[in-house]
Amino acid sequence: MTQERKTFVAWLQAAPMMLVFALFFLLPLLFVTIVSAWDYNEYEMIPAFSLRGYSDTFEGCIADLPNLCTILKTYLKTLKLCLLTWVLTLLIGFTVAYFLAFHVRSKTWQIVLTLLCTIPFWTSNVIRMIAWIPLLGRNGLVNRGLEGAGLIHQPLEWLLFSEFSVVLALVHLFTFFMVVPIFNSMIRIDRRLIEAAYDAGATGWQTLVNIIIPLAKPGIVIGSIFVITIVMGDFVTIGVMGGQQIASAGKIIEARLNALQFPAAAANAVILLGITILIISALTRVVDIRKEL
Amino acid sequence: MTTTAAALELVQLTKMYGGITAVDAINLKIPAGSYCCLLGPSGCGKTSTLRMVAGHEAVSSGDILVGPKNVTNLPPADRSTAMMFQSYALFPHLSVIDNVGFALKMKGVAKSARHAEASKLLELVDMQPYAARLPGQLSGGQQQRVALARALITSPQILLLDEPLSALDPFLRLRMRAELKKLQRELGLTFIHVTHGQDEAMALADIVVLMNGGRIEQQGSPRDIFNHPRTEFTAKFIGGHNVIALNHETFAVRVDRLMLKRPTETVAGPSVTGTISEVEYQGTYVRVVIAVDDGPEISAQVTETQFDAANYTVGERVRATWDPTQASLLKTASSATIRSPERAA
Amino acid sequence: MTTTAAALELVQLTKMYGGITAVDAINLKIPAGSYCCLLGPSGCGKTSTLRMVAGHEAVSSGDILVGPKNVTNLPPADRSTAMMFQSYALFPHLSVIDNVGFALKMKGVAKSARHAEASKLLELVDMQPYAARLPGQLSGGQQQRVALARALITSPQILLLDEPLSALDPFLRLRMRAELKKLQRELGLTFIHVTHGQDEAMALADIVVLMNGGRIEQQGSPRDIFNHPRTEFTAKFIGGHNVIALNHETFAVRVDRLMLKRPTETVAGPSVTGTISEVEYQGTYVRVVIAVDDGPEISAQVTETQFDAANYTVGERVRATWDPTQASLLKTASSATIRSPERAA
Amino acid sequence: RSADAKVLRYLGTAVNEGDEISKKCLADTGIKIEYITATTDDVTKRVITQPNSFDVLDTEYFSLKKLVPSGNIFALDAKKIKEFDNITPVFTKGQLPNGKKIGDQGTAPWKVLYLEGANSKTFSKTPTEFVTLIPTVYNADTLGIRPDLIKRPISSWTELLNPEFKGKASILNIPSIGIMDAAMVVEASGQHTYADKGNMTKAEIDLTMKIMTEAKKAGQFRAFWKDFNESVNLMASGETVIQSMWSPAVTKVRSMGIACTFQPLKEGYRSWASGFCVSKAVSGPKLDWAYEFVNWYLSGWAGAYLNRQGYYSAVLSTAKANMTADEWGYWMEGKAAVGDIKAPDGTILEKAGATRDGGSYDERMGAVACWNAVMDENDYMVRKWNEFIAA
Amino acid sequence: MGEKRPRSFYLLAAFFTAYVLFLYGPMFAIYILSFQGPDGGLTFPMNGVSLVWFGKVFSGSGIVDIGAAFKRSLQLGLVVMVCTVVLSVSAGMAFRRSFRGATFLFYVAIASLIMPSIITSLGIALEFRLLDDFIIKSGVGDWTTAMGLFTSGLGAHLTWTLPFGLLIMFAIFNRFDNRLEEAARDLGATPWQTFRHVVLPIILPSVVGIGLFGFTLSWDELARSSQTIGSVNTLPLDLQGLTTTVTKPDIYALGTLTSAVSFLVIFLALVVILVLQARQRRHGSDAGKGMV
Ligand SMILES: Nc1ncnc2c1ncn2[C@@H]1O[C@H](COP(=O)(O)OP(=O)(O)OP(=O)(O)O)[C@@H](O)[C@H]1O
Ligand SMILES: Nc1ncnc2c1ncn2[C@@H]1O[C@H](COP(=O)(O)OP(=O)(O)OP(=O)(O)O)[C@@H](O)[C@H]1O
Ligand SMILES: [Mg+2]
Ligand SMILES: [Mg+2]
Repeated sequence: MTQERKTFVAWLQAAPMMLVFALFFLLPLLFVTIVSAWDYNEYEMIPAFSLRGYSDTFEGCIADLPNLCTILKTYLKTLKLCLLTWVLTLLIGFTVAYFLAFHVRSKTWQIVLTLLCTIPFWTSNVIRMIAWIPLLGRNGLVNRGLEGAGLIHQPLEWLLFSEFSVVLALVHLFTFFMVVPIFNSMIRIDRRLIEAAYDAGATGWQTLVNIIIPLAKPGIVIGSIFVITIVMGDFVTIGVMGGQQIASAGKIIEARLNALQFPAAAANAVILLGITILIISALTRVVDIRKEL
Repeated sequence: MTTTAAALELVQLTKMYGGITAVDAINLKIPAGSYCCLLGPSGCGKTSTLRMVAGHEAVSSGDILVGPKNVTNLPPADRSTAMMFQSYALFPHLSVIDNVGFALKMKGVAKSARHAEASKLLELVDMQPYAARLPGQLSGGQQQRVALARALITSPQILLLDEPLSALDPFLRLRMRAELKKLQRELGLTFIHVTHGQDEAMALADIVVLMNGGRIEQQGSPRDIFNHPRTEFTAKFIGGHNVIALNHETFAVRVDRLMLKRPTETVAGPSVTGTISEVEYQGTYVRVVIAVDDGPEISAQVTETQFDAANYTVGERVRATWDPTQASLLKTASSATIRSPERAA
Repeated sequence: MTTTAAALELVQLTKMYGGITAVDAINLKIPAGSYCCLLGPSGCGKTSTLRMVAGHEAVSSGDILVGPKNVTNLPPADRSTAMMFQSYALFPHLSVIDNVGFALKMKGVAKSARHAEASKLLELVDMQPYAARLPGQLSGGQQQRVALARALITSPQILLLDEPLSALDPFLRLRMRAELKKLQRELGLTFIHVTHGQDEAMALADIVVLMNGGRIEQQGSPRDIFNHPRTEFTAKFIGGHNVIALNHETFAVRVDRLMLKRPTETVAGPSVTGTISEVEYQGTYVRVVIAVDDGPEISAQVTETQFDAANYTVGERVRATWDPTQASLLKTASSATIRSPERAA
Repeated sequence: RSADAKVLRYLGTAVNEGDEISKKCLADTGIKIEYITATTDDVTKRVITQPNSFDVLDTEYFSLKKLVPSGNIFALDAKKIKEFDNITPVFTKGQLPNGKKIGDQGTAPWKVLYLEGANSKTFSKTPTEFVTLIPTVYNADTLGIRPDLIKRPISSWTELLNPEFKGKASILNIPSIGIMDAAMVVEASGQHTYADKGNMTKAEIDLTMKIMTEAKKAGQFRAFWKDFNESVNLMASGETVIQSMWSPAVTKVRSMGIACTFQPLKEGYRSWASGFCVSKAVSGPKLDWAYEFVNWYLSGWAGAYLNRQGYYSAVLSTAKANMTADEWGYWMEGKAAVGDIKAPDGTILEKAGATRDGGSYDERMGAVACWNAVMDENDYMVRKWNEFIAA
Repeated sequence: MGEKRPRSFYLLAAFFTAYVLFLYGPMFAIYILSFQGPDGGLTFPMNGVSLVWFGKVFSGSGIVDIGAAFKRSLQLGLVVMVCTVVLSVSAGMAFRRSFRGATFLFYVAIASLIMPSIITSLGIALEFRLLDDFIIKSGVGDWTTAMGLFTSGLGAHLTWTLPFGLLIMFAIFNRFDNRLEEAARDLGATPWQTFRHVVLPIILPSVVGIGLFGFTLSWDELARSSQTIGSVNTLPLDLQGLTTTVTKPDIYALGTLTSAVSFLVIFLALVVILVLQARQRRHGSDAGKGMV
């Protein structure tokens, strides 16, 4: 096949997805971007150019120095949660994927165990979220258990409605998003490479660092993209598990939106989009996942 | 390189894949510091044996001893062996030099030192100019040379090589062959080298182990095997022999010991008659294949001068004769064919 | 099988990988129905050339003609070629028989018919008992035989084979070699067969194309090349020759034409003197390597009888002499070494 | 859709949607109500973004300030509402049936009840025939407490920020409502008196948020809640002992056997009200069904049903006709129950002899201090709220 | 190695078990609480033990018809699943070659992932409003809306599942052996045949994985649906809508039922697979295939 024809076929193959994105993402994004540059008052949006949505967002960022303004504080907090969640999901997800890919040797069992991990997600998150309170609350199962075991005398307050519970819930929700791509990268690794590494005297740990991690990198990057992007925009989990007391980039947008301040919400969304894209392109600079295809 | 060689002993070593016996209770003792070639047809269990020794394949039953130590259940790294893989198994994400230097990196050798050492080995396999490339950018033979260099860099007591030379061109093969032998002698290591090139085995080995259908067919020094094949299989596999059945006995006669005569000429020793079915020009000699009447084909190796003088043509009838003292009497015909593992099982 | 052969013509065919020229503007005409062997050292561009012909690698510049048709930009399926891959490329999810029958399945041949046809080819490569296995359960050589069968099942005008025999044991190699030649003759197809075994090329080819560093070094019939190497490279690669520089001229002398004398004996023709550095037992003959004083090593092939009579030992001084009419004068020494692609670029 | 099936798509929160109501409506009028259930925030957003996806809307008065300018809802014709004139004067005049004026801080319903014209986007100060929302339910909210855990009388909004309840207090995380609760506290503690708690100046917003932020930083709040269950769970599990709450949530906690009081406070209640309107996309026969439905709703059965849940209904007279005297006495007049008080589904809510928290309708509605609101400085307030959350 | 498991296996298996327990942690609370007595609430303690809440799920009474919402979500989830698989695999194939706009599409997919779901939802709603207005203006009588489960709803869900699908495809095609496709093409397979008979079977398990992933994402989707679903809600939306009022353990019963049915289906599938494998082992000699 000639190069042009190949390219054309590739183009055709990508077209349906492109079309969906064009219709349901790019066009709406365009509207949102336009709206983000509209003016608005307390009650409605005004179709006139204004950067108020943006400037209001950064209100006090210079005036408050050296203190951080709301948006910076919020982003720092979001990034902190994001980083914690990322590290934990990566560690747990990698280990789980490793187990599935290298220790569970039959395809059937790999599928069964994967499904086992999927089933909880088929019960709606709305329901699962409610179930954390009887578990982690002041009089929840965990505290009662610990008290019963004589480990604590006062219930642990930080189990619920804290950064701990937020990160716990995020890890709970998104570790599987790490497992899937890392697992898929790992099963492509030729077993003989691992044998060769052992043979060269590499310890299990060295094999992991020198062979498996580099070869699973695309999966790691993809999983990281999943987790980072979702956590950056999350407001539901952070809201519920943080007792609505923890700020996040997503929550700012949600609050604006619920107050029907669309231009301000849109402006915040555009900012969030920009920042997250920056993080992701930094990540893909480290590993060009498209080169590894 | 300060390691010493170790002897290898296999005791009733068996490998089954599901119901198929790939290696069938073999016993083998290889003295420390010797060069052993595992020779045999495709699928006879050479790779399986080697992989069990290396520790990459679980043993179904039997034992493996490296020196006095039973290593049957040890991990690869604790066996004092190193292996070069048949399919190269190069690390796709590492450059050629990093592939070669990998084992040193694992030992914690500093970068400059391990690059220096790796460069030396790349030089040896003539791959110095490709040091910075990734395996995916190499030709088949080039990949194999890198794999060889990578295996050579560890200094194990036993080096296991799975067809290390098969994808090399003749230049390199000869050169690597000599280098391998030299290395083995210098280091005094035990080498186990899988090949199906009988010439390679002849040139390199102190001990040739000829396998067939998961069992050992014959073992001994190259010269011993070549001059005294005990079975039809050995005679055929080792090459350069014709197996001729005459008077209810079977003999192995070397192709270069076979003399061709016109049917009209008189012959002294034993002889068979047939029709020339093929004439193959082989450079220094000509191979003449003769379809023996009521028998299998045999071939004779005739020097070019002789051939040009006689000028045999395909379809001509000839008589092949030999000196009876030069023929080996073969054992029972039961082992005359290549046993497929299934049948062996 | 009703296809006919087609001629193949390469015009200024070039392949660059990034800045590296792997194939350097080669011109080649192969008549329809001939058996052509691409011969050359590892990395000289054989696989790249073959892959361009098959249509798996984009041509950097130049043209490929199959018969009268310029196929340079056609997809593989429209080129009337079929290829057997160097690294087998067996479909891991299909059984052996389904791998072989794949092409027929694509054509919509019914299952029973294609299994019958595939079985025939498996028989040919001696893999019938393995029909139901998956490729991962085969040994290296077994995989290669399946790949060969798979390539043979299509009935193309030109069959491209990348080292089809390299992983086979000698038994099979000889058998497959004969089968390949027979097949080619029967079908009247054009075969392009990549190898670096000069013996294989000699035995099979109508035309041998010797490549070096992306260029064609010499081409012609096997006998022509063997008897009249034009360059030092050819002489060395084709094997069986010593390249000896004498009086500012370079000659190629066949190893079996070299006669060894004790330094005390008188010699008539040209001669060089040196020390025996190696004696290799080779079955039907003995290879004696001589380190020529102030020159490279040369080797002589001595029959076992002769050798046993003279009983040369390593370290002994000998004189090697030859009949001047049996030596070929070589062209400029510029091509005396293997060109690495880098240097060729 | 077949033409004879009378179907109305009813968008609202689950609070006001009752299975029994739709069944009864179908039986009485032949109109099939298809509930579209969403959270309060989503209901509002859907009105703006998908006006075509519903027919009848059930929403709160205070959101009208945002919905009316969108032009997506339809002003109803008062003349077509049979019981319009019987709607409690709380809505139409801002006074109790006995004539007593009630608090008008915030977005009191009577301020946004009328439009100037059918397609107008401005509210009329005087009655017109163009009605924005036909009232359905309303109530007066206060703090819920756990008397068993507090063990002392609570009588003021200031208790919400009392350090005694550090880590055990909660408010509603809807900025416009949360800040009103905060304002009740500020005013009760004498730190500031607002001209209109429902329409603060920037300075007032700053002050209120500052007090709240200090409390938050001091760890006063266990959590903020956003939906019904969160508030129930917080209370029932003892995570909080004092928090802003909804009446049915208190009932729910109590029904779980846990002591919980909807505590009347001396500073009064924060009130809310919701009602019906119609999407502007509705026309023709569908509009007629919509009127038919609204008229049915006001005709008594539904009112009684709502009253039995602890809410108040719009047309008291028709509701009363559909309730027993004992029920009416318990729910509306603050009398002790003579027999057991049952919920609409028949389960026993209160034993005989119980009285309702906060007393009679007149007592409660008469003590309304302010109404849920959208401020003029809403934008500023939301920004400050975000700041508060980030603090 | 091989038949005897190394110690690391047991360590990792323990870790995996711990992870699964962690995953199921809140689920256990749900399973237990779904057996609450008729007066029980959403939290401990249990107020008696009964099956009434399971009955409630089936009776379909209540403000929202959970059964109908369940069915809608299931339908939507399946359609999303199919679309996700088809479009992702197709685009994944495209990405193995370079084509104009590849980088653009890649970043669009990422952006679609990042964009806060509510904003995307809002944008789509806005778009459909314009479309509706346009249709009404162009004089289609009795037009209500183009929005719906399988128009705007489907689109919104796809903007969520497709980026996942595409990126997982990257992991799947990571170092996929091109020679297999070359070999197939060489044997006369058309590009479609190459895909159908070589590429697809090899990547099939992972593709099934993408399908599951897509379904799960769609099944649990909330924010993107909220403004785009039209007049009928998906299950999560209905459940969320219910949270504004007294929520009863019947939603827990729903969770328990979902899990129970899933376990049953998977268990049956496992039995079927194992039986098939055993049969195959008896018939063909694909020995040694089992625990590789
Ligand atoms: N993808 C690639 N990128 C860069 N260089 C390449 C690539 N593939 C091959 N080459 C280089 O091109 C040259 C020719 O390679 P080719 O595979 O044609 O050799 P060959 O003659 O088939 O060798 P062998 O006998 O070892 O298989 C080699 O030097 C090789 O390193
Ligand atoms: N994973 C496996 N499952 C089943 N059978 C296998 C497996 N691996 C190898 N075999 C079978 O075991 C036998 C021995 O294989 P092995 O790889 O040891 O052969 P070999 O002597 O190295 O051959 P070659 O020279 O072709 O590489 C072969 O018949 C092969 O088909
Ligand atoms: Mg092998
Ligand atoms: Mg090659």
